[in-house]
Amino acid sequence: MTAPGERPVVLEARHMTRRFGGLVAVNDVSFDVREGEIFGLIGPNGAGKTTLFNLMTGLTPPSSGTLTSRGQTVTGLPPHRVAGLGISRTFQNIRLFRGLSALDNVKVATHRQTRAGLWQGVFGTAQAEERQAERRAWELLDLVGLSDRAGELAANFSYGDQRKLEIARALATEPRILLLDEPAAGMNTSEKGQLTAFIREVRDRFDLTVLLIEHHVPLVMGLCDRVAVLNFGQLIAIGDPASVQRDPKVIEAYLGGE
Amino acid sequence: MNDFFSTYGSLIVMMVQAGLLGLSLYFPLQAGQLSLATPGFYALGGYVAAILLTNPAFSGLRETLGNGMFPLTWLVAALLSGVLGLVLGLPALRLRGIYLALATIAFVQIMQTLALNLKVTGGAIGIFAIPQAFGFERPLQYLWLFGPLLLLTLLFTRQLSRSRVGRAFHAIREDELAADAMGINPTHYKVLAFVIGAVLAGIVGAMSAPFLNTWNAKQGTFDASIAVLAFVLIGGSRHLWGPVVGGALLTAVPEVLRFLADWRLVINGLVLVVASLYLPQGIVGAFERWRRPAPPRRPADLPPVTAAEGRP
Amino acid sequence: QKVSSISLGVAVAQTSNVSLFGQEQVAGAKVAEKLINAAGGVNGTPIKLVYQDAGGDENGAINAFQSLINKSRVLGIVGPTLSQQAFAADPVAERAKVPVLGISNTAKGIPQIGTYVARVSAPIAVIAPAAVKQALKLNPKIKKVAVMYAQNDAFSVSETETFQSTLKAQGLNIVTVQKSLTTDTDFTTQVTAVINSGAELVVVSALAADGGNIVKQLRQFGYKGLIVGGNGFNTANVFPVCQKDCDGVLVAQAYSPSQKSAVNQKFVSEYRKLYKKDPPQFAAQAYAGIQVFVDALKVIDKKKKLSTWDLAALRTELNKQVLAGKYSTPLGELRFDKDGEVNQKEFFVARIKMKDAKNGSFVFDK
Amino acid sequence: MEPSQLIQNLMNGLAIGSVYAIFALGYTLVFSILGIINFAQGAVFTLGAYFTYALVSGQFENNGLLKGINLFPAGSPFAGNPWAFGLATLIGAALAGLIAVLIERLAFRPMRARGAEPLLALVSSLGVALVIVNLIQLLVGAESYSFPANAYGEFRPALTFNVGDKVVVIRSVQLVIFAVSMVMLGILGYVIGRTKVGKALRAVAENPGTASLLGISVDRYVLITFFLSGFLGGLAGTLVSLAFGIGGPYFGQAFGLKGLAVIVLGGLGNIPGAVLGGLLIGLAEAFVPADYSAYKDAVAFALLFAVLLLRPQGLLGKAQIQKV
Amino acid sequence: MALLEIENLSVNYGAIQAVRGLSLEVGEGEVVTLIGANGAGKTTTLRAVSRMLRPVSGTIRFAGRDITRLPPDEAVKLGVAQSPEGRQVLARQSVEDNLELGAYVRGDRAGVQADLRQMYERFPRLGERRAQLAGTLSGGEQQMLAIARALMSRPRLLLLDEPSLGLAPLIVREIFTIIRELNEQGMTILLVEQNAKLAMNASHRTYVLEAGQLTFSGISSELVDDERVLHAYLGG
Ligand SMILES: Nc1ncnc2c1ncn2[C@@H]1O[C@H](COP(=O)(O)OP(=O)(O)OP(=O)(O)O)[C@@H](O)[C@H]1O
Ligand SMILES: Nc1ncnc2c1ncn2[C@@H]1O[C@H](COP(=O)(O)OP(=O)(O)OP(=O)(O)O)[C@@H](O)[C@H]1O
Ligand SMILES: CC(C)C[C@H](N)C(=O)O
Ligand SMILES: [Mg+2]
Ligand SMILES: [Mg+2]
Repeated sequence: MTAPGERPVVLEARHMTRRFGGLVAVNDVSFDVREGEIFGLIGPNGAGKTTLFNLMTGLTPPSSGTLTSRGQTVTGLPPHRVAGLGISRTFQNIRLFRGLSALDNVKVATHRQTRAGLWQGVFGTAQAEERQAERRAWELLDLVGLSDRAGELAANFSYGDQRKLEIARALATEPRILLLDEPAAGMNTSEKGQLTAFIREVRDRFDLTVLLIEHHVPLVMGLCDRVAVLNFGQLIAIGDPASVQRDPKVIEAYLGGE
Repeated sequence: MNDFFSTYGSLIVMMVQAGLLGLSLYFPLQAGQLSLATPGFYALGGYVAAILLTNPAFSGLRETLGNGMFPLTWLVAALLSGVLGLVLGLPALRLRGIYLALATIAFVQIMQTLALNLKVTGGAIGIFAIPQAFGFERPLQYLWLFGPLLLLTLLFTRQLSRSRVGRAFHAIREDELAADAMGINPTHYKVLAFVIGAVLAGIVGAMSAPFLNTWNAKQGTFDASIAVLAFVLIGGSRHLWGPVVGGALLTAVPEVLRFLADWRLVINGLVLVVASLYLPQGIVGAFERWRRPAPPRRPADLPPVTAAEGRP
Repeated sequence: QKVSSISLGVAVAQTSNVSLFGQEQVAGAKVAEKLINAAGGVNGTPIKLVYQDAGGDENGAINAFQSLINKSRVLGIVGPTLSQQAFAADPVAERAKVPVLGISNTAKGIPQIGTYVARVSAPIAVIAPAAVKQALKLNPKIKKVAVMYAQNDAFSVSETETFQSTLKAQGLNIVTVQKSLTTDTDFTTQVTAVINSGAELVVVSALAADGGNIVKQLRQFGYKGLIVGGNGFNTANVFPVCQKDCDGVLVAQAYSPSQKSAVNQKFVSEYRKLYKKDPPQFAAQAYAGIQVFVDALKVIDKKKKLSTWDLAALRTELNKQVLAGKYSTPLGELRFDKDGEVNQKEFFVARIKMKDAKNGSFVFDK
Repeated sequence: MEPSQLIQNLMNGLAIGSVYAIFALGYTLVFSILGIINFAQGAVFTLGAYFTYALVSGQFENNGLLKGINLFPAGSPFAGNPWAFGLATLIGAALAGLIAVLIERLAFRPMRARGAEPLLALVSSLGVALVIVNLIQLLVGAESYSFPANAYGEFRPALTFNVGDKVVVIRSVQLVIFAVSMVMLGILGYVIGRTKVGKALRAVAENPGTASLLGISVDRYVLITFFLSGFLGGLAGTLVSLAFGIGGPYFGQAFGLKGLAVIVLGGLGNIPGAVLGGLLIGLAEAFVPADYSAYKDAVAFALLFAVLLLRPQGLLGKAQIQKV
Repeated sequence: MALLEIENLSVNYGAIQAVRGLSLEVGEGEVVTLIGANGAGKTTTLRAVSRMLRPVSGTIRFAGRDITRLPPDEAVKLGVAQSPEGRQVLARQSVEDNLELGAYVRGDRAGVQADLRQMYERFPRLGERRAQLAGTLSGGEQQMLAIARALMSRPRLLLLDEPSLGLAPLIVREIFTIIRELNEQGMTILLVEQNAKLAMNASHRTYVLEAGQLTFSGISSELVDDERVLHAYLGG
């Protein structure tokens, strides 16, 4: 395996900025993410982390700045095209398809991997890919441990289980880059530990690059290869976990001293 | 029995027709779009048929085609409705909820005003003396048109909702933004659902014009928009049988209540109220509650995936 | 199947906003049933009227017809209220070979729907010109005329065409044509335009409620000239709408309560007894429709007892006899041409005269 | 356009527009609280007019089951002068408000309790409208009724003045309608925009569950809302019938649809929006050139359609914020 | 007598039994923690107490009064306030309106204004954003708002559903300081937390819930070292 530092850059953020009225939620942020990395994004509440994810996935257009992935410009594309580039995400405020079963939630997300149009669907001539999607959905439910409740509506899951289902759904789009917005929120300490292992495993299994927003510091520090810190929309530190953790600016803005 | 069919022949056809109109509204609804445009396309289809079947300009065509004229009217109606649906749907489907509903009602109203003012549509008098399809003698015979159309549409709907496209519709209904983020192009599928509904309504209109003998601007009004919506909601908006059952029943109720004379429509109103109170998921929805869907079956040959050592 | 009773169908609007007219038609039919049966029905056998609500739309009319034809097995049907409904429902009767008499359908082309379709309501083309002529008689100086009509109502549209060609034929100048909807209540735009056009005569084709409002608003906006109202004004229902502003509106009529015939006088007195007012045209036409059927049945019955007929054959025979006969009705003497178009002798022009705010009457000048 | 014509159209448009506005307010109030369109609003509007009529005239002479019953054999105390008539109008509106409350109790609340989807309220209210309209017909017939000419004393039916050499006419009722509507709108705007009641109403509107979690009695506010909306609807009914007479049981229907267009144009659930929407549609209709009056309805809806394409949330509606 | 007494409570969602025969007590002036895995029924229990859910059986008594069938707004008037799961801020209302609505049941305008100022001091972020629509706040900002809003009613019993969720470490600390302070001032608190260690340190007693049922309970300071808790919830 090549050393992380030599692997190709898969995401290039350049001067990304987003204003809401007078507020600059993301302010001139630039960074690179390398293939296979687990890249942490931390910072105080309202620092602009989620907004940055939104800029990266096409949900919010940037006021200025660009994001490129393997030479493709991502900014300016609608979300479904971004998904088509292999960038997928989960949401901080869970957004499952609440009225669909867990299985269907995952199956829907195979949309870009399948081709069947209206008539193929109606005449049932796309059975092979349909079976493929079905298998994949089951596998992913297995992976997050929800396959015994595959038929249940997403709305009926508890908060923590919904987060797991969201991860499975995001994986179903077969992303190369996965953005997780506070995946551990609502999980208890031992579940957080399992989540750490889980994220590593899916990264390896599916050859992913992972970006991760999280407030649970031990998890971030234990899991991430590199960490970036946002404060008031600005990137105040970036580097390996140990050095970031020692950075006085970060301690002052986020971790708090003691 | 014969008696029954001659008394209720046209009612039965109207029930099937109502079910079809309900299904037309059901398509966009599957994709979460509350469109009330169905009567507009229905009216359009009807005018297309009425004009093709009566206007002197087409008499040559009618002579050469004979009965082939009727399928032609369906085709032309479907085509025109589809194109108009596309033209209308592209801008309108940016709207949400009631806003979309009202924009589509605006469309229906504008269509109606046009029908009242144009020469080809016969103004307020409309078009009359429309020849009977295939020389049908009794209203019930129209089941030969509407029946197969209903079956085909049901089959189409069922297949569709189990397919990739159908799933995309449902995802958009549940959460458009999340669907978008999962790689589904919402505009594409919303317009698709809308156009399918439009085409169906257009065909139903084209089949209905001969059935009604006359076509005028009262076909396809705001009231009809609401009626069709009621078909779907009372029948059940989450299941393909819903619109069919709802359309058939709501069409039949005022006729069945004829014996009540003056109280007929009062009771009809009460029926609507009571049905909405006691069948919050619609008639079919109520049955569904009893018959829980079987849990999805895991593909038999799929080995359990070794759970990640740290499963979340 | 044998004929079991002498039942005739009445399929008019008892609900929807068209019921405004339907109500009067039902009232007229009730009087007919009562008087005819009191006089021995069809040679001793009482008749039975079966009412089915035709609502205000096509589907309602079709269903009412179906029910009357197949379930109630009526010999013939009077109705439906609107010409638009007739275009949809009459073919149903035509195909079932059941005679239909239109009692208020005045649009062009109704009797031509089929051999089983006829009407006692004279088409607008023959009534409308009378009112215009009457207006010119009252004020020979009229040159500029404004025309207003409800564009979403079939009969108002065809009526206005007749009016307009009559006006042109009289050498008058149509200075503006204003359209509205039967559901409208506010006509200020149209009325303002009419007043600005300097018209000396306004000819209105609309239904009762909207027509009444047009008149009221014309007057309130200061219009002083003559007003001619069409067939939709043929009902006391306009009085409460325009109240004293109705005064003087000229309405051509196919009926006058003051018509001298004995049958009319009996009808009028019975109607007054039941409803405390003079019968309006729609009631009289409904009466006439029933009477025509009954008179024709009497003739048939004399030839061969009705109870011995086969239903289908009797319906056909009835249709033939209706067209063949000559009838003395409250509308005066009626006859039909081969299509089933009515041939009526007398027409009237009435002027609305208001007694007080709500009550008024049609006064017949001729 | 000549100045006289311009002024005339303006007056006409404002008068009818203010009626649209006040009618639409009833809709928008209910919509903003429960997220439902109450189709029975048109019927309540009609009822308001009939109630006032019953008070002022004491009887329904024409037809129907109530024929022959006279509330005030000795003459109505509510007729003869503007104050008495005004009182009758208020009582009529209040009765309409009570009917609206009843509708909420019988047709909406049980449905909410069962967790039905809000759209279904459309069907339920459609049923209610059907019941009311046909009951009216059974009770008092399909005829039109108009207030007796002396109901509110003697007034000049219209004011006229000259602009250049042309006359401009305003009907007195138009002035009354405009004034009353504006006063009602002012009061309502104040209550909703500036008081604690208004704040609580907005909370209920946004999320009844959360509102109740804060101690707000949702049921009570829903009742208040329905009363207000019925009151406004009934008031509009009387005002309109004052100008045009009561056009039978179906009288409110045409307004029902216009009212919908108005609130959507202005922005759903937005009170100033309903006012603006009403006035705009009224004006748009008034300014349709006479020769094209056939397209009047289409103009209102085309306007609606065009505005929605440019502003999908209506003129004053706030864009739906969606923080992800 | 305990301030809150839950006896034999069962709550269902349709056919799903989320809470089964649960009994617990919270004494006046106590801080009590409820922990359990995802889907154990913690949220369900809180929602039953705040009357957002109707139990199928069992009783809930508050200050000696049976509130099992009371509508939620009445419960608030008695002094029960909740910071709910999923925050549920009124998205289209400003931050300040949200807070003022939190004090809806209170009549003392002056007191409300004073509390408002206090909230802005505690959560400066909210003070900066008082005019911003709550729906546009970041997740953590919304969480602060939800907690502050619950405090605005000055409840006798405060129900907190995962208050630390989505909050940055500094703010989490602040929240627990507030919990301690409020408790010192006499407020009773029922706390659901995934961050079990923090919660247990801040509370007197702890109940552990599993699959809708109570498995065990005890004094928090003793349970922190309990094998069962350590293993399942503290990642030990
Ligand atoms: N649509 C919007 N309008 C106005 N302000 C907004 C909008 N969206 C976000 N903001 C503001 O931008 C800032 C950044 O928000 P963002 O959600 O990105 O924060 P975050 O870093 O994810 O915080 P948290 O950790 O609390 O989730 C916040 O202060 C928020 O209030
Ligand atoms: N609205 C609902 N409909 C159906 N079932 C539900 C609903 N809400 C919760 N449940 C089920 O009830 C059970 C208890 O859920 P609850 O939300 O109380 O758990 P919790 O302990 O709060 O979990 P978490 O820590 O994940 O928030 C779970 O099995 C969940 O799936
Ligand atoms: C009732 C009448 C106004 C009907 C009209 N004469 C018609 O033919 O439609
Ligand atoms: Mg965030
Ligand atoms: Mg929970």
